[in-house]
Amino acid sequence: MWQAIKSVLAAFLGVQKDSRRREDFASERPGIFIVAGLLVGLVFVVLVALVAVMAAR
Amino acid sequence: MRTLLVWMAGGLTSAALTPVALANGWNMPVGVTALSRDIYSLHMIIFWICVVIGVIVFGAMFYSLFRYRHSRGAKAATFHEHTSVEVIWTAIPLLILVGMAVPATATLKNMYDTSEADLDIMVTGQQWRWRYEYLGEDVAFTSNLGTSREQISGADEKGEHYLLEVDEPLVLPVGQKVRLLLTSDDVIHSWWVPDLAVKQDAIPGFVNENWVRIEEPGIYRGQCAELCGKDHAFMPVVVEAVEQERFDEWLVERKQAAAQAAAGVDREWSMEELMERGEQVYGAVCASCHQPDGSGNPPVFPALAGNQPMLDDLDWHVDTVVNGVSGAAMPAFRSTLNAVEIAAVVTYERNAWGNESGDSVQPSEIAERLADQSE
Amino acid sequence: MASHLPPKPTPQHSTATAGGMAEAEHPRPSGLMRWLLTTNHKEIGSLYLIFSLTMFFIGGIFALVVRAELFQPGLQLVRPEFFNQMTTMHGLIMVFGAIMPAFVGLANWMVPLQIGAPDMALPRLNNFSFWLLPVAFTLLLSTLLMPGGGPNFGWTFYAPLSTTYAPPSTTFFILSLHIAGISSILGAINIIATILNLRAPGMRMMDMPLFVWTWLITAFLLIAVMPVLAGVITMMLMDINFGTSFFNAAGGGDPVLFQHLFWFFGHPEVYIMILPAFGIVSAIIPTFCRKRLFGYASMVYATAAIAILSFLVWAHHMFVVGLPLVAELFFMYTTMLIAVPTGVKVFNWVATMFRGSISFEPPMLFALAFVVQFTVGGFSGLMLAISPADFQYHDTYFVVAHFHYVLVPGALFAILAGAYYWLPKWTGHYPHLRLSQWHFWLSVIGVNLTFFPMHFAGLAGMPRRIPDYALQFADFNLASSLGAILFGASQLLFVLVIIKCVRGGEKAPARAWEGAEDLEWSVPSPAPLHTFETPPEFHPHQH
Amino acid sequence: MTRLDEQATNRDGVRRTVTRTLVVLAGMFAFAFALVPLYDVFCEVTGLNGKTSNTAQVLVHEEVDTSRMVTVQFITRASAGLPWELDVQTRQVRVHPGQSNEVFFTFRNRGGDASRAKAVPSVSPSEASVHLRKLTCFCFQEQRLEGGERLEAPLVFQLTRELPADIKTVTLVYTLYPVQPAQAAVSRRGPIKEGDSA
Repeated sequence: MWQAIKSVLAAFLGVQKDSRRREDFASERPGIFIVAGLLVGLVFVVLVALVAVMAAR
Repeated sequence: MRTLLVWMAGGLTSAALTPVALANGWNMPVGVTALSRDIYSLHMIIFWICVVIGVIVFGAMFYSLFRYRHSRGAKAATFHEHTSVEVIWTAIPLLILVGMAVPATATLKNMYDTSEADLDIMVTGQQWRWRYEYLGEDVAFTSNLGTSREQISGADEKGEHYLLEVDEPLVLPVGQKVRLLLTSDDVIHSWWVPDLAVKQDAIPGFVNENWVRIEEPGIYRGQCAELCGKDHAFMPVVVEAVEQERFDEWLVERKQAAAQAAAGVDREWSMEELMERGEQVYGAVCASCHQPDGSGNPPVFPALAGNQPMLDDLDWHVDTVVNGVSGAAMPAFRSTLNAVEIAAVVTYERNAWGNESGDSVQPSEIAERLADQSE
Repeated sequence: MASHLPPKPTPQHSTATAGGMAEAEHPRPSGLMRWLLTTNHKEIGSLYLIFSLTMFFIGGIFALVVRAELFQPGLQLVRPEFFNQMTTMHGLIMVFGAIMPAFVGLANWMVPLQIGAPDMALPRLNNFSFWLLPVAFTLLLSTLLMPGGGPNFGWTFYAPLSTTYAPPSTTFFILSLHIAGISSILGAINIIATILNLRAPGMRMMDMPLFVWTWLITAFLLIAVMPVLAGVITMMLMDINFGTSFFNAAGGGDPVLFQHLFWFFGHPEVYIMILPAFGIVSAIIPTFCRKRLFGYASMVYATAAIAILSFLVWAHHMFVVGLPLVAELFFMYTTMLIAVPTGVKVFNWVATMFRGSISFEPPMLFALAFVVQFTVGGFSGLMLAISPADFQYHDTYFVVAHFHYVLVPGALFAILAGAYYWLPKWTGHYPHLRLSQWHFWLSVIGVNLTFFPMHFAGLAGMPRRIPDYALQFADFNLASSLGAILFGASQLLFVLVIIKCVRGGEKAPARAWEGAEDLEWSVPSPAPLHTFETPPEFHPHQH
Repeated sequence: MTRLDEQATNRDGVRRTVTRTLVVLAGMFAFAFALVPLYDVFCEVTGLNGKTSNTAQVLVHEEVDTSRMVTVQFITRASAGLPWELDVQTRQVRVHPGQSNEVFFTFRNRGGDASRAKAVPSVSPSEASVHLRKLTCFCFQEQRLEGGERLEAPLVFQLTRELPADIKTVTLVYTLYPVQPAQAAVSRRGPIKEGDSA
């Protein structure tokens, strides 16, 4: 799972090592990437929202 | 490569045009408030950031197009990725954006600080006019388009402030923090004056607020900025900023004028007087929907000429003008027009364009109705 | 990158047809019935493209009515109520009738060819989803003739102008939008099913051409947001006809809720109209640079990132409705972030050109113009993202300039580029070179003359959607109107190019462009009705 | 794998994909409608649109914050199509957060016939709406008045002590809307559930 999260984070930046990508795309379990993607997405939203709340003070 | 040269020429021309674009009347106005200046500078900063990025990116692009032409025998390289370059060009824009977000956030917080206002104005959008109420001052009036129909149709020459003039401007004191409370009676409107950098939607059933502190006396013009139906183009906003003393005088004059207008209520009005006054009122508030000849625009705006149900029922007619129609474009005029105006316009509608009811309504009758309402 | 992927075990094919989805067995009806009943992806693709071209001209005529009225200050040609119907119809037709069906048409033609599939996964559904469109738009256009006129509340149809205060024909407008929406959804399902299941053996996801990738992501966006649009218009329908008050403050509803729901659909919709354009341009630029696309993987990631972010930025269309400060800040930040993946795309295209071997055939001209002009639209988008400044830009011609830059010299130019790129494959002939060049240059001049002055008009204070304007905006509008006539007229050249190309011209070989490498160039030109009945051998290197 | 096998895998794959997308599709359609109550809840928690609670709330027992004063303005409006008047007896009050206050409103039906209306509240700035607690309000239900009838109705409210310090003026606007018989019958909103009122 941690690996999947790391890959999703790399995808957010659009940069990834070739070897890592090859492994990811060889994975038989796309579900874990979807879950990781949703998770990272949620964290992202919360993060931006937090920044906004802080900035609004 | 002729194609390329034309491209380059085009690029140069637009670059050369940029200073022209910054000349007056081509750019966002700097405005007359501290906020409008802040917004203007944000606008210029982001504009120049875009120009610089554009010069770099398009420069690299046109250099490549020129330098690596097939017709010049260029051989294609084979590289197709480069991690560190990709990281750099992801990171740099990110940093620029963070840098941009900081001043934008500060300005936005300032815009949202409506506390400690010196004067509160309630602004109500109506199809297609603005109504202003000076809260706590007992002054309220409606501001209609001041440009004549003839100018719009081209029969008359268009004036200097074509479509940006009103019969009664919103008068505000300079140097004071004025809080604007905005709402609407029908659809969504948006109150906008570029020089004041205030644009805020007026939403039916809800209240929005914004504020302005004008620094220089003057007349500032704007328009409704949210599509609100047929005459969206014809509901301008005009703000007249005056010194505090002048503003206080104006408030007194305004109250006297309102008292005077209501004065004629008690006397008996002749048919001719009512028709004459009624025609004025009709032209100012009714004609944009029901048309100057009373033909209307069915099915949304019913015809008044030859409207038998209306002619048959005087009471219903008065009631409709006074209280409006729910969920339709017909507003309630009880707070917009005074008793004389309502009496005159109803009389006019019943006796113009071939309507020959012969009825006339006296201001005193209307006043009774209204007084009952607001005693 | 992709070439390093371990090859999938390639299945052996013993017999000729493999897709099994083509329906060649039945005798084909001829004439009108052939087109009415066709399930062939190429024929349906052509139908989509012809339909979209027709709608483009109808929507264009509406735009010219608007521009003609705005030629001078004053009301000359049309009444304000008709003007509002024209702006509304222009928007609706161009968005739902021209741009979207054009992309679906290109997908129908090219996705199976690019992934080596014999046809779309669901051919009969494909036919149905196309024929819904003429029904929907006939209905939509007919509202113009109904009492009270057609929709006059802008293509964003904000309540309560579109509910309580709408003309009686609004129910038909809602119905037609429902039908068009169902068509889009069915099209999207078909495209997803095709891409996920019918790729040539050996073609992995990361081997797919970018047009296929961008369309896959677009199709997911469609699946996600078209139901929301359907929901919104259903609520409108209920407010109008059944006395509910979703958007009516009098009954406890909220007009602002409408805007939240609409833009929750509307912002992804904007990307639906631009992502496939990215795909087309990402195919054309490498071809005419004779060099592989720079940063293929980051292109895919950037597309996905843009798609995801598009769900988090909707309220930047609503900065002046009175959002709380925190909401303004949140949506300002997320909107600014979208500039990052979008920038990555532009940088990648430029890096592809760098040290290439570049030639300037008509598709390349349109693709290059796309890159420049789309970026200009992106810049004004970045300016609009700055919430305090948006209080001045909002609902002015600056916004009109912005989204037309993204949609006309952006999305439309990409569609034209794609048409020029694939016309040899469709017809077997190259488009007439001189005419194409005339078409290109007149379009570029016309489009910039039309839309560039709108930036100035907006900054100077001209609101959008007005039939008459103050005198200081007169020069900008004069220029825009002249540009619009030039642009509109030069599109007739495009029709001429197509007709000439269908009827003859220089013969094109299978690989019509020297640097073209995707699978569609391995079948003959013109592409026969049935292709890839035997799955092609795919060498993972090809995009 | 033979050609037939592959065809079968394809067809299964297509069926699976279609089923999944249809599920997502149905989910999103339902989600669109779910957004309506979600929006209400969100607004109630954050005060996004300046609406106030639709049911009576309980006074929060807390000390009155005498260190600051907040101005509360009342504005009344009556919409078109209704021969009613709504007036407030006090246009403006200065209160301490935590203090409970009573203000009287006057309804008058000036028409000849009985009719029904409802006052819809809106608070500005919207952030204040979560801190405005109404103990009694005429706005919780619709009013029915005979022709010529007049009604005095109280609003009892309290501003909580958590009201942000930078809010010094709270404006409460009531807009009177007619209740059409049809609307009353199929109104989407019954009494809104009040989760956090106690």
